[in-house]
Amino acid sequence: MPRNTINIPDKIEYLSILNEKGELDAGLEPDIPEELLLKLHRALLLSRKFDERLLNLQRQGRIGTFPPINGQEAAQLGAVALLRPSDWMVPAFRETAAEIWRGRSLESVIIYNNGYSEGAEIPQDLNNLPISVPVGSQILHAVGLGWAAKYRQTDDVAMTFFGDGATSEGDFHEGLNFAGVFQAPVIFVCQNNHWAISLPVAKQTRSKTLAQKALAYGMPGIQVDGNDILAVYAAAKEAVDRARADQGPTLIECVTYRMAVHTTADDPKRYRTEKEVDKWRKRDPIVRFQKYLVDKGLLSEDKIAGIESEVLEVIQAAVDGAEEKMKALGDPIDMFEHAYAEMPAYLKEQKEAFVTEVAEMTEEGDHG
Amino acid sequence: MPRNTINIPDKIEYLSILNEKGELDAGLEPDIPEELLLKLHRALLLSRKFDERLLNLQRQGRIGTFPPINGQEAAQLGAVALLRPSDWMVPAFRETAAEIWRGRSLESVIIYNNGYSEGAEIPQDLNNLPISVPVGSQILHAVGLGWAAKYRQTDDVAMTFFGDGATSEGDFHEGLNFAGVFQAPVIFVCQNNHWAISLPVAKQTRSKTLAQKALAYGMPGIQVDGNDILAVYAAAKEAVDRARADQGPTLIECVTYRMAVHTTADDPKRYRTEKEVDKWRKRDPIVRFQKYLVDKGLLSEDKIAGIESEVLEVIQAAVDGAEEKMKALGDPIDMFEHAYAEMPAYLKEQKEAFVTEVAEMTEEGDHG
Amino acid sequence: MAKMTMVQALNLALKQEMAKDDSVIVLGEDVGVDGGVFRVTDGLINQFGQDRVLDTPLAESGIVGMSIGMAVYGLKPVCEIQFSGFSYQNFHQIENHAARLRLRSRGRYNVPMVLRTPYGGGVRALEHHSESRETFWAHMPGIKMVIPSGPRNARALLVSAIRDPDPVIFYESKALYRAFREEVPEEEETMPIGKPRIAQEGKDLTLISYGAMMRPTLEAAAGLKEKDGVEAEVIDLLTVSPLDDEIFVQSVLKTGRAVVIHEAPRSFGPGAEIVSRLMEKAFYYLEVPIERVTGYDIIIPLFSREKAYLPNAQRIIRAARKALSN
Amino acid sequence: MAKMTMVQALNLALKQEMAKDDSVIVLGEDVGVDGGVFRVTDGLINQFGQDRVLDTPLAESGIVGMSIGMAVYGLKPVCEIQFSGFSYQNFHQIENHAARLRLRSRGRYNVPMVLRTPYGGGVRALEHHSESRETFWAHMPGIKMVIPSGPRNARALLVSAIRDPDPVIFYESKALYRAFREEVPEEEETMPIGKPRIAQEGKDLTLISYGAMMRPTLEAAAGLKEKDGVEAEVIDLLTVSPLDDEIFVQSVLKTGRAVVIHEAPRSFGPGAEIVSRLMEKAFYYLEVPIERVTGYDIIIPLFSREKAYLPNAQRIIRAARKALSN
Ligand SMILES: Cc1ncc(C[n+]2csc(CCOP(=O)(O)OP(=O)(O)O)c2C)c(N)n1
Ligand SMILES: Cc1ncc(C[n+]2csc(CCOP(=O)(O)OP(=O)(O)O)c2C)c(N)n1
Ligand SMILES: [Mg+2]
Ligand SMILES: [Mg+2]
Repeated sequence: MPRNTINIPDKIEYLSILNEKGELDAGLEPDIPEELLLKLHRALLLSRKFDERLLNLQRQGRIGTFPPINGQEAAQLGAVALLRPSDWMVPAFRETAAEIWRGRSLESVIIYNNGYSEGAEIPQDLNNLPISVPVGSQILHAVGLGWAAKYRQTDDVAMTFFGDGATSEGDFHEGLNFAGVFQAPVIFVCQNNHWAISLPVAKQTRSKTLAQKALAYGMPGIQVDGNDILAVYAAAKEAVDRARADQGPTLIECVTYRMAVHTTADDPKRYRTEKEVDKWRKRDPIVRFQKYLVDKGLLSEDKIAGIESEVLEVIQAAVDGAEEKMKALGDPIDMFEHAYAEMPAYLKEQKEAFVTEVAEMTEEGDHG
Repeated sequence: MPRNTINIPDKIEYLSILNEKGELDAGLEPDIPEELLLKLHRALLLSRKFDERLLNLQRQGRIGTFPPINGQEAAQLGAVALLRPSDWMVPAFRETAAEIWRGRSLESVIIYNNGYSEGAEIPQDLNNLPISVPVGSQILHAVGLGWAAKYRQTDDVAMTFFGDGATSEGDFHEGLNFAGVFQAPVIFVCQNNHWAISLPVAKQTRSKTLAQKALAYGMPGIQVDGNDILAVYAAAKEAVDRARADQGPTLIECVTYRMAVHTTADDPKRYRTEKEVDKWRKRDPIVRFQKYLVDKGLLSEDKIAGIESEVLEVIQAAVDGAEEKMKALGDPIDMFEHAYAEMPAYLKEQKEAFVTEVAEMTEEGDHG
Repeated sequence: MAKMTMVQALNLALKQEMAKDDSVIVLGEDVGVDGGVFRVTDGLINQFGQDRVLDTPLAESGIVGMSIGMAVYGLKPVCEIQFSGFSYQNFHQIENHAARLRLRSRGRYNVPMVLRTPYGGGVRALEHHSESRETFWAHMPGIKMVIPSGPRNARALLVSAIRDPDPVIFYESKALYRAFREEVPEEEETMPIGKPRIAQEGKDLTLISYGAMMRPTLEAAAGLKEKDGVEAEVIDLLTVSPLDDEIFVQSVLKTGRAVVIHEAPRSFGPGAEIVSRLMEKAFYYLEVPIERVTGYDIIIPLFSREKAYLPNAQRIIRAARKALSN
Repeated sequence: MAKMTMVQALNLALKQEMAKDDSVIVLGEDVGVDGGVFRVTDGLINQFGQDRVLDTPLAESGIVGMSIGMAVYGLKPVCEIQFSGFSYQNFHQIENHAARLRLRSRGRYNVPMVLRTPYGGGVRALEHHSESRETFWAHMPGIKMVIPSGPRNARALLVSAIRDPDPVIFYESKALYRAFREEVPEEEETMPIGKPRIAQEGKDLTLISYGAMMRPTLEAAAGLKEKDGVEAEVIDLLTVSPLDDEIFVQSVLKTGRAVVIHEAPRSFGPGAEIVSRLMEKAFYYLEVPIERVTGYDIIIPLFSREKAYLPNAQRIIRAARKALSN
């Protein structure tokens, strides 16, 4: 075959189940128990309302900079819903909805966003990794975790989240390649929210889709409507099932949109139009899913209103709780902890010097 | 389209023109002037013989560790033949044939392999980068060079070489992605010689081909028989033409084989069989090309013998020349040069101290 | 002369050098349309177009590796790494290549690039956004490591860095970006790379610092003057590496006492080298041991506790008094 | 007890720890079938299978990032980076994560991994194969930086490093790999990480070094004894960071004179921190300035000139005589 097209074993598909109006493609409807559907719906609402509240708190100066998730709730929850507690969840920094689903308390989110490391502490019974700020770097940790779960002969999997921007980092490449080679049970969930701060995805890569990058690693890749929680769920289910059955990793590209600022330090007016945002407003993942649930007879306007006020109460309690808890935090001496299992001698000296210094300065009332 | 296969614009092809027996697929024969064909043939022979001589010198302890190229001559020369002097050639460390084609002297290769940086010096009129040892890292330099050539409105291109192993490095990924986004005129030549030291390419990646990795960057990728210099040339020509016409980068995978050791410090018996090597011996790129040229009436056994003895003389002269030149090298004081454009004060002090020390130690005859 | 913040002064430097020399190219994440997350590159893309100001994909090794190629070609890339905490992603490109291409090619090629990156604490930022790790770069032969301390010298040093034939890592203190304004002349101004300056003359004690820490250092000097009648000589390194020790050695030969201040972690930090130079060149003039006032040997804590980590005027005064006590 | 090279001793440590604890996993480039380019992992894949000994793709960040994930899970990855000159490719994984996951998770997770990598000059290797840049790791809070100096302590320290709950960068001197043999007991032996040792007692002068430089240092000590009748106390750091200064400070309190020796470039090198600790803790006992015998502030030259770059016994003796001359 002197000049022939090479037949690549994997193909890249696009999946959408609820269309933009919330209408169902019944042939593709995933089999999700009613209880789970309702749990997902509440989680969507809670995440949305909590995000709005955080923005509000930030504007009031009651928390620091944070990355809102508005618009991306379905992409996160549809995927993470497939995990068991013993599975591993490896987030980037914009996965608040997924983290909450996985048991992270709202209080801890507020505390972390106030610059207290206490807010990043992970309860012993949750296999979540803390937030990872360096873009793409956490992807490799998921590969190690997934590999380890397989080595220990469990059928646990690791699911890691990252953005469209992260696909440009070397660590994305090395991570997916390692996962392919070692057939690690990892689900790579890319939230293509169209922007990496000010860079549109079209300038992030010349690849037509992000999903097709899977072809470079000999793994299946799928692009789904990330604002369609049923599609995300269906794709994630296939991927998780494969991973549990030791059939290797999958790359899922959830096409979604970052409705709000990149972080509260960002001004999106500098790089995108309101018109574009409006277009995506019509594709709201919550509205669509609600319509589906109402059509299914599982929800009504009243019930939705009831859930809304319930989650608002939960959020208010978390804000109050966090603000109460933070009163007890802030002793800077804490910063010397957790560097190593045992504190090295020279660091002990530094800590002691710090304590003396603070004490003496308070005594002297000397402020320079 | 709720669940549909995505149509990826680029396709991946395989190209072979001279088969293993050296028989031509006439319909694909590239249009190469006779003079160039003969020049390529001599370059193939020279590279092979020089490589053999280097191995010999190394075994005699007359040079240090080096990476032989035996078997990969066509993959290098077929591609580099497309370049003009003003184009940029960015090698890894196993591109001796390509470097010689681009004007690097045999002497400099010997001198470099004896641990003298003088051997890496590049004449002012050659746009070659020196050897790059950190795998994959040079790929990005080619992107910068290609971009710069385009920015300066030339139609020069950059061609970079790397191995199958290099495709796993993050820099490969970042480099190809940048080239795609900026449509830099770069030709990425991957010499898939089946091994990265002891790792076979099948364990390097689960991707069926390396060429298909181009799909992740929205650029054309092609796999060619790397032991078929006509196929390499044809593929490189298409790529170089596209790049000059500002139509962006290309990934070329040359399927070839490292016939010898990884470097002279390596023992391939630990990881591969003689049988595998034998299989590839039958696909020798020089034998095939010679048959083609003989069939074409451009060469005869006699002529080949004549060229062989001519290149052997050239090589002998280079060995003699290098050994003569090296007598004048080795003054360690040279190591203080070329750190910065101007030597910093503290380094001057160190250099002076070094000079004094050497002088005094020689004087004292003190050796500890 | 206009009064400018450091952000404005750096922007001026870029604007003028780009106008003057079309080989100057700015690239990095969000440096174009967005004008940089701190707005240092604001407006450049409008003035010079997207061939001169490249919004790159999100890949630091890519940015630096591509810059190296451009620089070898003869351009003068000024790349931005969004925070110094993410410059480790491109560490190998600097160590393996930027630092070595001149040496490797025996002078045939050089790498006239600048890597600008915000460093240091004090602006209540997220994890990885407040580090100070100039030692990493300072310990790389072939690299220059520059840290300005105010708008005017930032502008002048950036111009010099762009024109410098060798690779320069240019740390910009986030805490200084908008902290204060200085007169910055519209006319071109440069400053020699590799030369510290005497920020304030004095005879009793030498305070050696650079970058953001110059502010608490000068504040401490003022406090010492006011309360203790002590005249501190204050040295601003400006270039951390190659470290020129002449000025601070001369100063300590005169004062016999010194305090070194930086926000980087103490152990194996820049202060250690300064102390060692003084050990070598001023030992017999030292009245007392040199004090180090530095960050602690921990990762700088999240923002609610970062103030406790960062050296401040009180800590410097305490150390100075100790150095003056014998 | 068998006489072993350092390669054999390290291999023994790996073999025994792997046999004892199935959470120990070896991974890296060519560590399996090939047994490692220096044969340190020789035979492990045959004994433990390819689930325990992973030949990875060629990607250092991949190796280290995956190791971090394994370590968080509770395994004890021992990864090999083929040469320390290629460990900058994974620098960010160490700085951004290995060093911080304990802190970030407030102790919920830790990263009990070991990164083994050959460092240093003296074996006539290619560019990037002879560096000595322990400062980079020593300046990272959260990381431990260990460098053995001979077969026996290499074996014991590697066992301790594997069992250590925190990430350890483990530099192995290529020059020592096969340089000499030592008795290495078959029975388990560990050594505390973070504790230097007195390699030789003495009263006149303190020589402080580690790793490959221990050989010329001890040679110099012998020369000083023989020719000058000087009794040098020789300290072998073993752990460069966290740097425990007690032993060498005690020694200098006694001798009043010290020479620090390392092959890393001088400026901002490990010697600077040692000098600074002595400045802080032994200043009043110092008779003369501390001398540094180090690599120069350049990239180590290609192999034909590397000997001139590396400190040797003569240079150490010269510095010692200077330190003894006052
Ligand atoms: C390695 C690294 N480089 C740069 C940054 C600064 N930064 C934070 S988020 C971001 C954009 C991320 O884009 P994407 O991956 O699409 O995620 P999104 O923010 O859209 O969720 C950048 C550049 C970082 N955190 N880490
Ligand atoms: C970043 C880096 N890691 C590891 C090495 C050590 N090393 C040198 S060559 C090589 C294998 C390279 O394989 P490949 O890219 O296929 O090139 P080939 O040697 O087959 O020409 C390795 C691991 C290196 N030089 N650089
Ligand atoms: Mg995004
Ligand atoms: Mg190869």
